[in-house]
Amino acid sequence: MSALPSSARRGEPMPSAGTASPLLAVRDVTIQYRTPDRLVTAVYDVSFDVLKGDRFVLLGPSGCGKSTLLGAVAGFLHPAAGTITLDGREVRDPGPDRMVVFQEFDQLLPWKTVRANVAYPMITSGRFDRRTALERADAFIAKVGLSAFADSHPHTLSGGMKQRVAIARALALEPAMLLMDEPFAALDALTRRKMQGELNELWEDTRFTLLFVTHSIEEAIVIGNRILVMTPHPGQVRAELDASGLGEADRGTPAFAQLERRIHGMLFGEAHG
Amino acid sequence: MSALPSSARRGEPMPSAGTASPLLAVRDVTIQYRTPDRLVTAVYDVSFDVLKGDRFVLLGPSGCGKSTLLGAVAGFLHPAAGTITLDGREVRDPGPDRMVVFQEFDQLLPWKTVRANVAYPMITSGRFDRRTALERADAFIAKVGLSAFADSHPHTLSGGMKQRVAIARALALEPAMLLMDEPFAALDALTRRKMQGELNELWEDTRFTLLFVTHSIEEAIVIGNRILVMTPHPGQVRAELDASGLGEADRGTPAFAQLERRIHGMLFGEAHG
Amino acid sequence: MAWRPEREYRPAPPGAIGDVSQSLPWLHRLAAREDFWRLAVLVALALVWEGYGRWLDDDLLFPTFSQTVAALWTATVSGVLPLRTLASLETLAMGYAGGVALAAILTTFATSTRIGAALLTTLTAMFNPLPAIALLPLALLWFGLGTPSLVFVITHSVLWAVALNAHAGFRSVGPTLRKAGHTFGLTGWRYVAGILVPAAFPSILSGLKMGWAFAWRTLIAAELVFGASSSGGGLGWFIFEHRNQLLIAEVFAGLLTVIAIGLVVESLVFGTIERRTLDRWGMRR
Amino acid sequence: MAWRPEREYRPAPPGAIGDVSQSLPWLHRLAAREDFWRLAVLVALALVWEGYGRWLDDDLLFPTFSQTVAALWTATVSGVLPLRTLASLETLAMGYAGGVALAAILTTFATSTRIGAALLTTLTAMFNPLPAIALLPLALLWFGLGTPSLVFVITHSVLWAVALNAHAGFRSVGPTLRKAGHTFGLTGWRYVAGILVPAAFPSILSGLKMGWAFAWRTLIAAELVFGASSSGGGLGWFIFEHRNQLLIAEVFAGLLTVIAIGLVVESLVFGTIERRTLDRWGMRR
Amino acid sequence: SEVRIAQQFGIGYLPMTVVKEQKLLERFVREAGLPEPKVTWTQVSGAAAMNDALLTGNLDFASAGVAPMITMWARTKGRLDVRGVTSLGSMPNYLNTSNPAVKSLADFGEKDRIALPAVKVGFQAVLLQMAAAEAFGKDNYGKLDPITVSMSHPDATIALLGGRSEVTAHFASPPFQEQQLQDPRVHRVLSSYDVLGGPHSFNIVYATGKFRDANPKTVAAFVAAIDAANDFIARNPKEAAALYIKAENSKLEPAFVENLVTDKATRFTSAPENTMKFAEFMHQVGLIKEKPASWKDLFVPELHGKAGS
Ligand SMILES: Nc1ncnc2c1ncn2[C@@H]1O[C@H](COP(=O)(O)OP(=O)(O)OP(=O)(O)O)[C@@H](O)[C@H]1O
Ligand SMILES: Nc1ncnc2c1ncn2[C@@H]1O[C@H](COP(=O)(O)OP(=O)(O)OP(=O)(O)O)[C@@H](O)[C@H]1O
Ligand SMILES: [Mg+2]
Ligand SMILES: [Mg+2]
Repeated sequence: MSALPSSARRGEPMPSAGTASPLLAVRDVTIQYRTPDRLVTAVYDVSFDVLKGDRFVLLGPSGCGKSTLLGAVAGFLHPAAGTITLDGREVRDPGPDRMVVFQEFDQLLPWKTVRANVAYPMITSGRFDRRTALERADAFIAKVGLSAFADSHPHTLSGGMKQRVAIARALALEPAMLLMDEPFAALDALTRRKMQGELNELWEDTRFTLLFVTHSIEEAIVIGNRILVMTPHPGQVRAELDASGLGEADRGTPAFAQLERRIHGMLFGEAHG
Repeated sequence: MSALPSSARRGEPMPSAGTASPLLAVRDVTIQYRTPDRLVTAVYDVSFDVLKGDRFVLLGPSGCGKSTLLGAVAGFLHPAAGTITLDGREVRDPGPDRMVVFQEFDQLLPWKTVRANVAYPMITSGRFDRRTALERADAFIAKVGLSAFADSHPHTLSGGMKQRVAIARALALEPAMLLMDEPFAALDALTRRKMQGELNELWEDTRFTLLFVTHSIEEAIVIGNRILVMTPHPGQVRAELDASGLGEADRGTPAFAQLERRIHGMLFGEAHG
Repeated sequence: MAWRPEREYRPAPPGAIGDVSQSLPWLHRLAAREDFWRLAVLVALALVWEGYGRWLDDDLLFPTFSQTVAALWTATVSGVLPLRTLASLETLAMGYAGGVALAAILTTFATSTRIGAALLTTLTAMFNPLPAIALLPLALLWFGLGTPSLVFVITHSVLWAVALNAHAGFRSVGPTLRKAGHTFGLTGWRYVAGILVPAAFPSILSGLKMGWAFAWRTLIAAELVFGASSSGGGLGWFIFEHRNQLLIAEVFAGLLTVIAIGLVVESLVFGTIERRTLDRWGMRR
Repeated sequence: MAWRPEREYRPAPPGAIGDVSQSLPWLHRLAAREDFWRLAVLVALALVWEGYGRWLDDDLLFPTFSQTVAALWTATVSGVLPLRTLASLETLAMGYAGGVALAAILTTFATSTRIGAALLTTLTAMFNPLPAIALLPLALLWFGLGTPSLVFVITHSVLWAVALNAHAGFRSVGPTLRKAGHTFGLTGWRYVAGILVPAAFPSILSGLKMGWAFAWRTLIAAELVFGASSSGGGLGWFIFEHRNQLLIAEVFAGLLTVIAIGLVVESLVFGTIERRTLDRWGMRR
Repeated sequence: SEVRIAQQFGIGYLPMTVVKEQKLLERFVREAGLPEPKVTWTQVSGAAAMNDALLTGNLDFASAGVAPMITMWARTKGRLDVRGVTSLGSMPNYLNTSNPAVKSLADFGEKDRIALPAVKVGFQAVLLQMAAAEAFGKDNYGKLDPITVSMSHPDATIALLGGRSEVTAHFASPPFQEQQLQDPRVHRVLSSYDVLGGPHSFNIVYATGKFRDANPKTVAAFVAAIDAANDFIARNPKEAAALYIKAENSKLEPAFVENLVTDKATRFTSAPENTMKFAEFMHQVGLIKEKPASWKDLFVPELHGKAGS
C-alpha cells in the first residue's frame, strides 16, 4: 500500500503513531478466506491505531471487509500477514477483553433471562464472582433502560431491546475494547437514531474504547471520533479521518454535511481533497 | 367513534365518500384476536376509503393494529364487526387481487428462482398462461433492476434485493390493490431510501393502488398521498390527512417538516390543529 | 385526482370500548387445551378397540379392551407385571443413558473435526438400518448373556437417533451465537455445554424422544432374542411367555403397559421438559 | 485527547495485490470433500473388522471381512443373494410407499385440525415404541401370511417417523410464507403441495431418511417372524436360513448387503436429493 | 381348492419335506376321489407365528413341537378345537454340555447356563423340567429353571462351541445336537428318551376342527401321505437325505444327514408316542388347565387306530 499523505498533512512523521501509545495496533494486516477450493483475499495491507477512549469507526461499502477486520480484532480470524496487538500483546483468540456486539438479534442466549444473559460472561470469564456479576448486571440493565425486563427471556423483547441488552452485556464486562458490527443496522430508522443517541450517552458515562463498523456515513460521523474509510473489495484503507468535533447535535449543520460529502466522494469515486 | 371534523373542514359532507366511488371501503371495522384464553381487541371501529390510484398509508405506533388492519383487507383475518368491501364485493378470503408485500425477507419461495417466484402466482391464479407469465416476470424483474439475478435462488440475494423481487411479484400480477406491510423496515437506512424512491418511480410508471403500512412518519409522507394516522392500542383512527403534494423531493422543505411535526404531535399526544 | 377533505377524529377513550381483553368461557379454553384432545383420542381409541374386539369375538387372536384391562389388573395385583416392568425399565434406563453418553461423545467429536463428521454420518448410515440380532454375536462376545447385552443393544438403537439429531442441531447453531460464546472466552467442553447444547436443545430433545421410542421397541424385541434368564426377564419376556401359552389377553396387557409408559413419559417427562425449556425460551419450532 | 492527523492513502490497484481469489492445490480440495472422508472411514472400518476377526479367529462367531466378502461374492454369483435382495427391496418399496402415503394423509389432517394434531401426537407416542410382533396378529388377520403383512409392518415402522417429522416441519413454516401462499389464492391440496411441502422439505427429508432406516430394520426382523413362502423370501430370510445352518459368513454377507444398500441409498439417493434441493435452495440446516 | 401347509426348519420335518418334494398330498387327495388341490407350502420360523397363522385362518395344516401343540389344544378346546393330525416321528433331544464336570443334572452348578429356545414354556424347557422332576423329586421340577436362558438353537450352538460365553449347556435338537457332539469338548448329559422312558413324538402337524370337519378326506389323505413319506425314508435313507439337502439348500454333508435319518433312535412314524406324558406333566405344572383323557383326545380319529401313546 502506498501511503500518500493528503495535502493538509504532508511531511509529518509516521501518522499512525499518534502521541499516546495505542491500545489496539493493526499493522499491515492482510486477511484471506479459505473456501473449499479457493483462497479469497478480503482485507489487504491495512494499518491503523486505536487509542484508549477512541470511538473508532470502520466505514466502507458492503463486502469491503469491515466485518472481516473486526473479526480479526475479535480473534475469530487470523491475519495471513501483519499483526494485531492489543495493549502490546498479540491477539490470538477471542476473549472477554474484546466484547463484540453483533448486528444480529440472535446474539443473546435465548435460554437465559436478560439478567442472566448480562451476568453470564462476567461469571464465565472469572472476572467477577456471582453476586457482583448479578449486581453489575442489574446496574447495566438499568443503564440501558430495561430494568422492567430483567427477568424476561430474549424472545419476548423487540429487536432494539435485544441490542440494548447485548450492549449492556458487553459494557458490564468492562472490556478493554468494545467491538460493534453494525449493531443498529437491523433496526428501523426511528429506533436506530434513538440507539445512536443512547450509545453516545453511555460513552459519555463510561468512556469505553469502541471499534464500530457501519456502512452508513451519517452513523459513522454521529458515533465516531475517528473514521477509517475503506475501499471496495478487497478492503484497503482509503483514509483515516477525524470526526471528533461532530456528533448527534450537529446533524444538518454545514460541517456535518461537508464531512458527509467528503466521505461520500471517497467512497463513490468522486474527486477528493 | 365520534367523528370530529377538524376546524379546517368543518361543515362538509360525509368526508369518506369523496367524489369517486372508492375501490376499497372499510366501514366501522373492529378486529379481535382469540388467544387460547382471551379475546383481544386490536382494531376498534375504523372506517376509511381508498380510491383507485391512491397511495394510502396506515401510520401509527408499534402495536396499534396496522398489520391487523392490513391483514383484514388481505383476507387473513375477519372483522368482528363492520365490513370491508373491494370494488363492492365483500372481502372474505385472501386472493391474488390483493397482493401483499411483507416486511420479512422470507416471503419469497426459497425453492424457486427469482423468475419462477415472480411467475408463480401469475400461473397459479390462472390469470396468465405459462408463457405470458414468464415474459411478464422478466419484464417486471427488469423494472426492479434485477435482470442479472433472474435465475438465482432467493438465498443468494441481499435483503433489499429480496424485497424488490417481492414487489415485482406483486406488481406483475396486476392486482386491484397492492398491500405493503412495512416492506422496507428491515433494510438499512441507505437501502431504505433507495427503495422508497424506486417504489415511487414504479407508481409513476404503472399507477397501481397502494395500501402501505409504516411507523415512520417520514416514510409515510414520502410515499403516501393519503395518510391514516392511528392511535395506540386498540387502534382507532386519529386522522386522515392529505399528503398528495409532498414526495421524496420535498424532504427537508418547510411543508414537509410541518406535516411531519403535525403528525408527530398527533401520535405523541402534543397539541394539534 | 379529485380533491378530498382531511379529517380528524376524537378516538373513543379506552373505557368506552369495553374490555379490550376479555376472558373466554371455560368451554373455549378447554377446547384450546392439547391434553383435552389427547384424552379424547385415547378414549375414542379404547372404544374402537373394545368394539372391534367384541365384533371379532376371538380372545385367542384379539382380546377386547376390557379383557385386556382385566388381565392387566390381575397381572398387576399379582405383582408379576410391576416386577417385569421394573426390570425392563432398569435395563432401558441403563441402555438409554449409555446411548446418550456415547452420542454425546460422538457428536462432540463430529462437531469439532471433519473426520468426526464423516465418521458419524457414515456410521449412522451403516448401523441405523441394522436390526438388533445382527449385533448378537458381538454382544454375546463382549458382554455375555442377559442384561449387559440387552443394554448394549439398546445403546445401539438409541445412539444413532440421538447423535444424528444432536449433530444436526449443533450444525444449525447460528454463527452469531457461536462467536458470542467464543467472545465470552468459552472453549472446549465449557463451550459445548454452555452454548451448543442449549442452543441445539430442540433438536437434541427430538432426538431423545425418538431414541426413547426405539429403546422400547428394541428392548421388547431383544428380550426375545437374547438369553432372558428365567429368574429375571422384563416386559418383553412377559409378553413372549404368555404368547407361548396362548394367553393373549396377558400379551396385550403387556403391550398396553408399554403404551401407557410411553404416553406417560411422552407427556409427563418430555412434555414438562418442553414446557420448562423450549416454550419458556421461545425456541419451540 | 491529543490531536491526531488525518490521513489519506492511495490504495493499491487490484492488479498489484495479486490474485484476489486463488485456486487451492488439489490436496486441499480433496481434503475438503465429504466423500473423501467417508471413504476413508469405510476403509478404516473394514480394516478394523478384518484385524479383529483375524485376532478372534472364530469364523462361527465373527468371520473376518475377507471371509464375508468371499461369501458375498459366492452368494452373489450364484444369484441367490441378488434374488433375495430384490425381493426385500420390493417389499421395502411397497411398505415405504405405504408409510409415506399414510403419513401424508395423517399429517395433512394434523396440520388442518386440532383433533388431527392430537391424534397424530397421541398415536405416535403410542405406536412408535411398539415392536412389530405386537402387530402380528392384526397383520395376519387383515393381510394374511406373506408379503402383504410384511408391507403392513414396514408401513407401520415408517409412518410415525415420517409423520412426526413432516408435522414438525409443517408447523415450522413461517407465517409469512403461509400468508404469501394464501395471497396467491392457493387453498387445500394446492396450498399443501405448493407451499407447505417444499417449505418443510428439510424436515420431511430427514423423516424420510429415518423412515428408510427403520424400514430396513423392521424388514429384517419381520421376515424372521413371518416366514417365507417356499418360492420367495428376502434378505432377512436369507440371514435366518444361513444362521440356522451355522453359515455365519453368509449371515454377515447378508448384513453387509443391508449396510451397502443403506450407504448407497443414503449417499446416492438422499445425497442427490439434498444437493438438488436443500443445497440449491439454501435450506440446509 | 387350496391347501396351505407350514413347516419349520430342521431334520425333524423331513416327512413333510418328502411330502412336498414328491407331491404326495396331491396324489393321495386325487386317489381319494377329490380334484387335485393346489398345495401351498410356507416356512415359518417359530411356533408362535405358526399358531397365529393358524388362528387367523391363513393355514390349514400347522406344525410345531409337542408342547406348543398341546397348549394349542388346551386353549382351543370346545371352540376352534385344534387337534393333532399326525406325528412327524420320534427323535431324541439331547442335553449337551461343554463343562467336563457335568455328568448328570445334579452336577449343574450356579455358574452353569443351560440354553433353551424358550425358558419355562418351550418343548425343551418342559423336557428339562420333567428330567428335573425325576432327578430331584416331583416338586423340584423347577430346580434348574434359574440357570436356563432363552436362545435359539443356532445361537446356542455358536455360544457353546465358541466357548467364550457363559453358556455351558444346551438342550438341543437335531441336527444341532449332532453337530455339537462332533466337537470333542462337548458331551451328552442326557437324552429326552431317557426322560420319557422311550421314544416320543417330536413334531406334530395339527389343524382346526373347522377345517377337519369340512375336509375329512384331505385330512385322511395327509395322514396317508405322511405314512408314504415315512415309508420312503425308511427304504431310501440316502435319497431322503439328498432330498432334504436339496430342499433346504443345506450345506450339510450328505453322509451326516444320512446318519441323522438312519440313527436307530430316530423313528419316522405318524403314530404319536408318549404324548400323554407331556400333557400330564404340563397339566401338573400348570401350563395347561385341562388334561386330555387319553392321547386320542389330542389327535384326530384317523390316527386312533395306530399304536399311539
Ligand atoms: N466465510 C467466507 N468465505 C469466503 N469469503 C468470504 C467469507 N466471508 C466474507 N467473505 C468475503 O470477504 C469479503 C469481505 O466480507 P465482509 O463480511 O468482511 O464484508 P463487510 O464489509 O462486513 O460487508 P457488509 O457491510 O455487507 O457486512 C466479501 O467480499 C466476501 O466475498
Ligand atoms: N396473533 C395475535 N394474538 C393475539 N393478539 C395479537 C396477535 N397479533 C397481534 N395481536 C395484538 O394486536 C395488536 C395489534 O398488533 P399489530 O401486529 O396489528 O400491530 P402493528 O401496528 O402492526 O405493530 P407493528 O408496528 O409493531 O408491526 C397488538 O397490540 C397485539 O397485542
Ligand atoms: Mg459485515
Ligand atoms: Mg405490523
